Amino acid sequence: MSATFEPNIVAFLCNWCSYAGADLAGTSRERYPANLQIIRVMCSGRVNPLYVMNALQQGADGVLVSGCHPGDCHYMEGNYYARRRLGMLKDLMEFIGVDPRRFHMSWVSASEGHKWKEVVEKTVEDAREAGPFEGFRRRQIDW
Amino acid sequence: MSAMLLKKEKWPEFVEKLAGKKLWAPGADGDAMRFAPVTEGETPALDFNNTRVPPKEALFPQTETMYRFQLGAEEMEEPQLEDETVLLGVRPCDARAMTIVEKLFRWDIDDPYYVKRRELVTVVGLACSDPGLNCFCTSVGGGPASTEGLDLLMVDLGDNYLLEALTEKGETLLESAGDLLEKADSDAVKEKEKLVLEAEKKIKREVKTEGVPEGLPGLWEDPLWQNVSASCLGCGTCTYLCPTCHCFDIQDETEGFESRRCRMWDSCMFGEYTLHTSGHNPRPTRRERTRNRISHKYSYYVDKFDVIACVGCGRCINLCPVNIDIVEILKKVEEAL
Amino acid sequence: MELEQLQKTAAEVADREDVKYVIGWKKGSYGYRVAPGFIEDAAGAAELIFSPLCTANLATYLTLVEKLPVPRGQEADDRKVAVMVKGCDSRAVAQLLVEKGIGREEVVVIGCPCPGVVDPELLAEKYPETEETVEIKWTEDGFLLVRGEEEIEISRDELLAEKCRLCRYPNPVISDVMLGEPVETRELVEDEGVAEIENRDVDERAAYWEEQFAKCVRCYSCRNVCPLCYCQDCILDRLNPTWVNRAVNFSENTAFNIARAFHLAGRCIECGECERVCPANIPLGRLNRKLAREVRDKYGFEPGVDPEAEPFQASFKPDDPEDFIL
Amino acid sequence: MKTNGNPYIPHTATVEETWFETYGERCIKTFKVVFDDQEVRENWSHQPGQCAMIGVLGAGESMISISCSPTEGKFLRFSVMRMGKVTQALHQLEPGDKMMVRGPYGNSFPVDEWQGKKILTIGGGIGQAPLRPIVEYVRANLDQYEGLTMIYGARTSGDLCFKGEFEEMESCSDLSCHLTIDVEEEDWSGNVGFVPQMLLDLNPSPENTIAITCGPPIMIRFVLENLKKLGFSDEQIYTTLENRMKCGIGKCGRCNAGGMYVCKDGPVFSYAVLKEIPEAFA
Repeated sequence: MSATFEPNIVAFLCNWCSYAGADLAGTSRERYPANLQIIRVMCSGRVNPLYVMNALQQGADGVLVSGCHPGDCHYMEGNYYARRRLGMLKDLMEFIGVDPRRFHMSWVSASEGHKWKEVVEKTVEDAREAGPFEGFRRRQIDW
Repeated sequence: MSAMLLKKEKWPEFVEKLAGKKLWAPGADGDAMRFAPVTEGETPALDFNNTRVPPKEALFPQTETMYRFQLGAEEMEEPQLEDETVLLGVRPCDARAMTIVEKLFRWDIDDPYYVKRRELVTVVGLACSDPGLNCFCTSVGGGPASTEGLDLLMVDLGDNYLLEALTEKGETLLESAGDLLEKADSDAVKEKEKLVLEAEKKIKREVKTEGVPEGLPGLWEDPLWQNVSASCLGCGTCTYLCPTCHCFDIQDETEGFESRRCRMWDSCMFGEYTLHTSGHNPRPTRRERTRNRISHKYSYYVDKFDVIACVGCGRCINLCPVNIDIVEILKKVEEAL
Repeated sequence: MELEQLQKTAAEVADREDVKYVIGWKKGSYGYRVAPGFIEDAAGAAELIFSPLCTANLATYLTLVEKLPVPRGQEADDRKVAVMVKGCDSRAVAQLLVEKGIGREEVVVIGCPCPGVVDPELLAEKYPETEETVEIKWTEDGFLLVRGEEEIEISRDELLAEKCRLCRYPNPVISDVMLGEPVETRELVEDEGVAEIENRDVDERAAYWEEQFAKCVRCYSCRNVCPLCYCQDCILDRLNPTWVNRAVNFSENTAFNIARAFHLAGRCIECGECERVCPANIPLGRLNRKLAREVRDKYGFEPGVDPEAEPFQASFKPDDPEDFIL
Repeated sequence: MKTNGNPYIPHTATVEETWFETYGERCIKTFKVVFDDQEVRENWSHQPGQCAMIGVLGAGESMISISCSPTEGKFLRFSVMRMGKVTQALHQLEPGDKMMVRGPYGNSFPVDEWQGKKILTIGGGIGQAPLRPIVEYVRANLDQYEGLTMIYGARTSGDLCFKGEFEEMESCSDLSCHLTIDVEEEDWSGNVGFVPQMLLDLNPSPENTIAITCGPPIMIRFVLENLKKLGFSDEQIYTTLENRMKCGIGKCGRCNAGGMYVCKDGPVFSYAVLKEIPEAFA
């Protein structure tokens, strides 16, 4: 299964760094897995933990949140808040039995096209190893 | 058919005879908390006090799909309700609650889901020999061996169960059990009567309902509502766990392109329940909501359907986190009248 | 603490011009029940008690009371509310002050040092409830159950609520009036309930919580009883957007429970009320305490201790741990 | 009528025409819809004052009053204010789109009882929507009624619904139409002031008259007060209520006002009934 399983990853990228970084990876012809559904947000601090929950509920096998490096936030400190919040969320999800390989966070700046490629590879590889997420997915409607 | 006896050791066999029907019994999921479908081959135990969640969920599931559809399409698919169901070990109060709620669901326009489920269900009751601390069924028209709403009543006589069929459905069930049963002699019937009397004596709590249905609307602005609701948390415990509470919400829920319209229990104790879109709320505080809960059970429902919508099961008293006690409230109502 | 002193103090406070009412504990309607009492004048103070059965966290009522628009021509009643608090409850008041959920001038805090309350469910299991109200007192090293003529000594370990076993703040951290002498504080002990789950592997944990969350009936009593869940417009009630569907099934229940626990990360003061009121007996306290422990260990923050502190989730340190970041 | 056997299952209808009555954040859009199924279309009958549950599959349903009179033709009209999840979805509908409709629900204005009487409608804001059918009904059957007076007000002239229809009414001798807005505006030549005050100023005689009012709760309260001042008896005053509704058929309990189910016992109540239900004015 794991050899052929292609995970669905939902990635929340900050508009100023990570999204630009992903763009750069594209223009520099970096090849990276195409399992990502990218959602652009203005800042990683904008990512409500419920977004992560909702992605998992609706069929994501893994979630990635990526923002600017600490100190580089376009809004001065948004990523610091994100770091606290999502760090807590990661602990909580692990505690309720979500494989820690399903949720990652990274700092990718606008100039780090190559790092972006590595982050994606790691995220996809981890989610692939963890397998399809069944956990608390919304299930098929039964009567 | 007269009363029959079933030896306790034959109870598993009796349950086996019901194979082919969907069985619901208390605590079947290893937790004495609620009624749940019995997995095949399992024999539900009947030594329990009443479940926390009433068996109303067998007829009125907490979340029920009304119909499903594909987003963008116009065809709606209804659920096929055709499984014959047997509810085992329903306490007489909960069975009475079903008849009370049924009046509303059959009022003028039949509610197709409830009515269909009610038709398909056979309710096997279990008389209470040891009523709970907060039971007051005898004050509101029920009793530890009340038969209303039941198809078959079981009474625990120690070594045997005494089985009395009360409706055709009940008799069919007894017939299917066939040779497991023996005819009950008059001693057994006498013993049952004695047990019921004893059980009735064990019920300590009571409410006086005389004059309450007519009098409640007159207490609209009475300070008692402020007093009893001051500590209310506004949670849904009392209403969700009430066997006669029947309010629901309807929502559309979509997963991908699969969508469904479903209904789920709702509680008049939530502020959102009556909130208008404009922001205006006809019941803005817990005072109005508590008043509505009590008035609906003890006055409005009596006006419309001629029966008090409370069966005295005591769940709302047992489980209220802040000890709001409906018996105490009714005492205060009586004083104020 | 002497009951007399408590009732006398409550009477004095209730009679103050600037106090609307005193929220305290009073005898419930039967058995072991204790109900919140709202005392408006000195006469009512005689009802108040303080015993190992006073589990309820009354700080909840500081934010629970609906604020309705004041009718034209009338003046808003801005008198203070007096509330009796145990150690854990006082942390809720402190945390509310941190978050500006209430103002210091709105509240009079009557502190009750607390040697630890009983677990009501455990109590009822071991010593079945009767219809008469029963008294329980604290003794040197346990509890004394007085049932009519009968007096039963019960050891502390037998009945102490889990939250109290872990409690490090038995004395109110904030108060205007303190009743009685402070009790002995205890050291931090390991949270066995949380550790037990942590020691399982991921799949076992998932199975455990699936079983727990599947039981949830979404009565929201855990949310409503929580002194720190006081949003006027809760995300769970919202339909537009609907973050958590209203259908009651395992998936939505998990989303709800995670949202609830997460919104209390760095805010939960471990009063254990959510766990006590849950009709489905979901061990919500474990979720909360797990997060509280992470917040304490990783970020060195403890909510509801310092009323001047910054709220945990609305602040940061540049050197917060980031070992989980790729 | 064809009900599919399941009263919760709506009929499909096609939106024929839409237009905006008012603009802004809480704009009001009117939909003219026709049932797809011919049998449903033929058998549908509603009375002035009734409501229908309309919605979009996947978004939900709302109880909306039918704002056309059965005398106008084999179609339905709904005027919907853009407020929440469902009404936002409804506002997305354009001609040709499908709308789900079930109903009609509730009681109606006792139009037969009222024959030979003068009708006075007093509306405010979107509250004119349930009154419009009675206005249209009386207009269509003018020979059966003594006359019609309409008082209608809104916050601004832009918030008045059905503006286009009032000019025509003013030209008819049996009808009188009085519009008012709350605050003065440049291009507004009509009356300025609140609806209850305008009612007092007009001073209609209560003799052989039925007064019907609908609008925001606060307006209804003052209108009722003033009608009493003018000498209207309780039995002469009618109003239509609304509450949050989910099922429409008296099951879900959401619309309870006291012991009344607004969706079945209402929405039309005479003041004689209503004054016994304190919750109706809460």
